[in-house]
Amino acid sequence: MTELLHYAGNALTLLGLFFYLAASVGYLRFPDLYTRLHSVAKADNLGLGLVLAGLALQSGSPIAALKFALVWLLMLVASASVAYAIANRAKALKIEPQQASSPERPEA
Amino acid sequence: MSHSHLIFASTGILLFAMGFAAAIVSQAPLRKIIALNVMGSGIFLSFIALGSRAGNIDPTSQAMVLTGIVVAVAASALGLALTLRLKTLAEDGDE
Amino acid sequence: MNSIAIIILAPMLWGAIALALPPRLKFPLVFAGLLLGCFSAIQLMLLVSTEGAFTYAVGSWSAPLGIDLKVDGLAVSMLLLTQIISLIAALYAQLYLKQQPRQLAYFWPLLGFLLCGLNALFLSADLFNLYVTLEVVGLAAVSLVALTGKRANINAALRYLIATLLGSGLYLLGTGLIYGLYGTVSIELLAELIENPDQPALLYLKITIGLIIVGLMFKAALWPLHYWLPPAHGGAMPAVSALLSALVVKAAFYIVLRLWLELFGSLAALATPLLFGLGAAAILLGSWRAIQADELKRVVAYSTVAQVGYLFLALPLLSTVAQPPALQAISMQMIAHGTAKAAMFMAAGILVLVSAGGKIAQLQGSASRQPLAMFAFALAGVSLIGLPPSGGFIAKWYLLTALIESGFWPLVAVVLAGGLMAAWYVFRVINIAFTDSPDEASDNTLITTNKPQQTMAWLAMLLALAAIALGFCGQPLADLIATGAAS
Amino acid sequence: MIEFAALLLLTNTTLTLLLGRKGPTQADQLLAVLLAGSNGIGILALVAAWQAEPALQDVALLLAALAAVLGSTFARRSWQRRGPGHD
Amino acid sequence: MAIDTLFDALLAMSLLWIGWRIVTTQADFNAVLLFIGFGLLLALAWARLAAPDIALAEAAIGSGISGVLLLEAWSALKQQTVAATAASPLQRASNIALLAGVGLFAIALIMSLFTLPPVAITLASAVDSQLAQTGVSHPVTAVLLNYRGYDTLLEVMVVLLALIAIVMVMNQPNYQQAGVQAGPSKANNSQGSSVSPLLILLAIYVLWAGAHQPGGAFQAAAVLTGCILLLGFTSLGPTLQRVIQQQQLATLVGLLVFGLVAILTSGATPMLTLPPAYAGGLILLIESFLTLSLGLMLAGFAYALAKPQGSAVSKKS
Repeated sequence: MTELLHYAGNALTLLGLFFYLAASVGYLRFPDLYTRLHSVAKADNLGLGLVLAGLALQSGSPIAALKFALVWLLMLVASASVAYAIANRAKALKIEPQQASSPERPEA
Repeated sequence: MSHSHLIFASTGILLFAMGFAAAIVSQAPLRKIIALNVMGSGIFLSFIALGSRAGNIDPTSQAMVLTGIVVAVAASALGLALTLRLKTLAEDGDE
Repeated sequence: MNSIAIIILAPMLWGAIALALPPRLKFPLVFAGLLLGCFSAIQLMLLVSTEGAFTYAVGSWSAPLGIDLKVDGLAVSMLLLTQIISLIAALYAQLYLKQQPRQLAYFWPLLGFLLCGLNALFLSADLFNLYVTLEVVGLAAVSLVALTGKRANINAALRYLIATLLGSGLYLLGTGLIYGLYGTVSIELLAELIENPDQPALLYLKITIGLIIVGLMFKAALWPLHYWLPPAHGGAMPAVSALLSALVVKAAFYIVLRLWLELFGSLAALATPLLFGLGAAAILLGSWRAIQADELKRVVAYSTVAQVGYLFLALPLLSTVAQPPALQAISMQMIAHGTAKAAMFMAAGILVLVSAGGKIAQLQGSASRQPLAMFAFALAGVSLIGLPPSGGFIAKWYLLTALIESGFWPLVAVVLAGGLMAAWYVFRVINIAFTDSPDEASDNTLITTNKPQQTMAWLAMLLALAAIALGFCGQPLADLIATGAAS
Repeated sequence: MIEFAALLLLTNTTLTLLLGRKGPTQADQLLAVLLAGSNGIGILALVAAWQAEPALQDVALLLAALAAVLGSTFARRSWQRRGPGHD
Repeated sequence: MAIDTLFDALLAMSLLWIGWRIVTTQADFNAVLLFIGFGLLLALAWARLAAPDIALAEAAIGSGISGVLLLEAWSALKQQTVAATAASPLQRASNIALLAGVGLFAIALIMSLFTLPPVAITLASAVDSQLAQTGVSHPVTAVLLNYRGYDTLLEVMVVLLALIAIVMVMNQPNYQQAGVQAGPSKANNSQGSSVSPLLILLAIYVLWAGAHQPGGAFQAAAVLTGCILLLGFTSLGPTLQRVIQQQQLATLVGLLVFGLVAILTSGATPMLTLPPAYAGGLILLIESFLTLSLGLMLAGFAYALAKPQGSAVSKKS
C-alpha cells in the first residue's frame, strides 16, 4: 500500500514538474500579456497543486496534507486576485491582445 | 566549513557589497532603502552561514538574525514614511 | 544592583506610558522618571567608586549564553552625563514647545526611548546587544530630527537615517563575522580570544575590525562621514540638537573607545595614521566650515564635527606610551564637549528666538535683548576653545601632553590651530550679537523677551557653568574613569 | 527522486528569472514574481520532504498566506490607479 | 559534485542575479517586485541552512511585510519622477572608486574565509544543556525570550518607536478614513472575509508552535498583520486603524507587559531572570501580547504608508 502511495506520489510530482515547466515556457514564449497570464495563473498553480498532492501522498500524515491543501488554496487566491488586477489594468491601458501585431508600448 | 556554508557566506558578502554600494550611489530614496534591505539580507546570510559553519545548527545566531530582520523592517518603514512625507511636502510646496 | 534595571527600563516604560496619558499628566510623569534616572545614576556612581567595577548578567545567564552588562567608571560617568543633560533638555523642550502641544506629545516617548537606548548602550558589554542599542538610539535620533515636520528637517532626517543604517549595517556585518570566527559576541570573552598571538585568520580579523570601526565612524560623524550631521543637528529643535550633539554622537564614539580599550587596541593601532589624518581633517575643515557658516546653528553643528575630530585624534594614542593622559583627554573631552555643546545649542536657540531669524547677520542686538543666553553661549565657547579654567581646557591639556609624550609634533600644531579657529567662530558670533542693530526700536517691537525664555536661558547657563566647573574636577573624574577601565 | 525534483524546479525558476522578459509591460515583471512564487513554494515543499524538516511546510504555508496579502495589496493599488490620469 | 551542493550553488547564483537586478534595474516597480521574489529565494536559502525559524521570518516579515510596505510606498510615490541628475565627473570618479573598494573588500573577505580556524566556542551545546531551565523546548525561542530576552525587549521598543515616528511623520488630517477610502476592489473584499479567519488560525498555530518547534511571536505577528491588512478593506478597517494610530493600549501592551516582567524580575536577581518553574508560562504570556501588539504595529506601518495614497487621490480628483 505505502509502496503504491509512494509511486503515485512520485508520478504526481513528476506531472506537476511538467506543468511547472510548461508554465515557464509559456511565460517566456507566449505572444502577449493575456496568454502569458493564462500560462502563469493556471498551469503554474496546477503544477504546484500536483506536486503538493504528490508530497501529501508520500508524507502520509493528514496534518501535512491539510497544510498543503491550505497552501494551494491561498496560492489560488493570491494568483487569482493578482491575475484579475493585471487583466483589468491591461484592459484599462488598452493593451491589445495579439501584441505581436501591435507595437509594444511600455507602461507608465 | 562545508560547501553550503562557504557558498552562502560568500553570497552574503557579495550581496552586502552590492547593497552597500547601491545604497550610496543610487539617488532615489526608495531605491536607497531597497538597497539597504539587500545589504541587510547579505549580512544575515553570512551571519547564519558562518554561525553554523561547524556543521551544528546554531540557535543563537538564528535568534540574533531574527532580531535583525525585525529591526530592519522597522527601520525601512520609517525610511519609507520619511520619503513619502518628503514627496507630499514637495507637492504642497512646503509648510 | 536594582538601579541598573531602573536606569534602563524606567525610560522605556515612561516613554510608552506617556503615549497613553492625557497631555497635562505627561510632563509630571516624564519629569519624575528623569529624576529617578539621575538618582539611580548617582547611586551607580557611588557603588562603582566604592566597590569598583562589576558585571551584571541579564537574566542570570552570564556570557557567552546570556548578555553581560559592564558597570565601570567610564560607563557610569557617561550615564550621569546623559541623565543630567536629558533632564535639562526636557525642561528646555517643555518651555520651548509650549505652543506646539502636538510636537511635545511625540517628543516625550521619543525622548524616553532615546534615553533607554543610550543607557543600555553605555552599559552593554555584548557586541550584538550594542547593535540593538545602536539602532534604538539611531532611530530615536532620526525621529527627533523629523519632529518639527518641516521639509528641510524631513530631508535631513532621511539623510541621517540612510547614514545611520549604513553604519549599523557595517557594524552588524562585523559582529556577524566575529561571531562566525569565535562563536561568541561577549566582549569580555572575545578579549581573551583575540589576544591569542598566532591568529590564523589575521586578514579576516582585520577586515572585521575595520568594518566595525568604519560603521561607528558613520554614526560618530567623523570627517568625511559627517555629511549628514550639519543639516540634522543644525535644523532640529534646539533641545534635540543638544541631545544629539552631546550624547548620540558620543555614544557611537564611546563604543569605539570601549572596543579599543578592551578588544582590539593592539590590532587597530594599524589604523593610527588614518585616524590621525581624519581627526586632523575633521578639526581643521570642520572649524573652517563653522567659521564660514552663515546660520548660527550651523556654526554650532560644524563645531561638533571639529570636536569629534579631537576624540578620534586622541584614540590611537591609547596604544602608545601616552595611554593615561590620552584616556583622560578623551573622557574629559566627551563630557566637557557634551555639556558645553548642549549649553551652546540651547543658548543659540534662544538667541534665534529673540532675533529676526537664524542667520548670524540677523543676530545684531540679540545680546542686549537676551544677555543671559549670550553669556551662556560665550561661557560654552570658552570651553570649546579650551581656555582655562574649563573642561575643554583640561581635555586639550591632556591631549597635548599625550601628543608631546608620544612625539607627534605636527598634530600639536593641529590641536592649537583648532583652538584658534574655535575662538574665531565663537567671537565672530559674539561680536555680531553685541553690535546694536540699526533700527533697535523696530526690533524691540518685533521681539520682546519673556519669562520662559529667561528660564530657558538659565538652563543653558547651568550647563555652561557645569562645563567650566569641570575644569576643577579633572582629577576626580580621572580617578573614576580609572576604576575598571582598560582592564 | 525528491531532491532531483527540487533541483529541477530550482533550475526552472532560475532559468525563468535569467531569461525573464524585461517587458513589454510591468505586468510581465509581476508575472515573473508570481511564477517564482509558486515555484518557490513548490521547492520549499520538496525540500521539506527531502530534508525531513516538517517545519518547512509551515514556511510554505506562511509564504502562501503572505502571497495572498501581497496579491490583494497589489490588486487594490492597481485597481485604484486604473484609468486615465494615472500610469 | 553532490546534489545538495549543486542545489546551493544554483540558489546562490539566482540570489546574486536577482540582487544585481534589484540594485541596477531602472524602474522602481521592478526593484520592488524583484525584492519580493528575492525574499522568497532567501527563504529557500534559510531552509538549506537548516534555519527554519528564519525561513519563517523571512517569508512572513522579510518578504511579506516588507513587500507590502514597499508596494504601498511605490504606489504612493508613483507619479513622482526622481530627476536623475547627471553625475558630475568628480561624482562619477568617486562612485567608481567606491565600487572598486567595495569589490576589493568583498574579494579579500571571501578569500579570508578559507583561513578560518575551528570555532572557539560552540554555544549550541550550552543552549541545549540549559534548555530545561528556560521553559521552552525550542532552542531558538529559548534564546530569543530567555537567554537573550533583553535584546528582544529592546527590539520590541524599536518597533514601537518606529510606529510612533511614522505616525508622527505621516500626520494627515483624514487619518481615520485612510486605507478604506483607498477603494477596495471586488477581488479582495471577498478575500478579506474569506481568508482572514484562516490567517488568524494560522497565526495562533505559529505562535503555539514556537514553544517546541520553529515559529513564535514575530512570525505569528506577521501573519496577524496580513490578516489585519485584509480586514482593513472591510468594515473593520477604521476601528483597527484608530486603535493603531492613537497607540491605544493594544499596541503598547506587548512592550508594557514585557517591560513589567523585566522590572518585576529585577528584585534580588538581575532583570529578566525567569524562574524555571514559571518560565514557560511567562514566555507564553509575553509572546501572546507581543504577537497582538507587533501584529497591530506592523499593520500600522502599512496603514500609515497607505495614507498619503488616499489623500493624494482625493487631491487629484
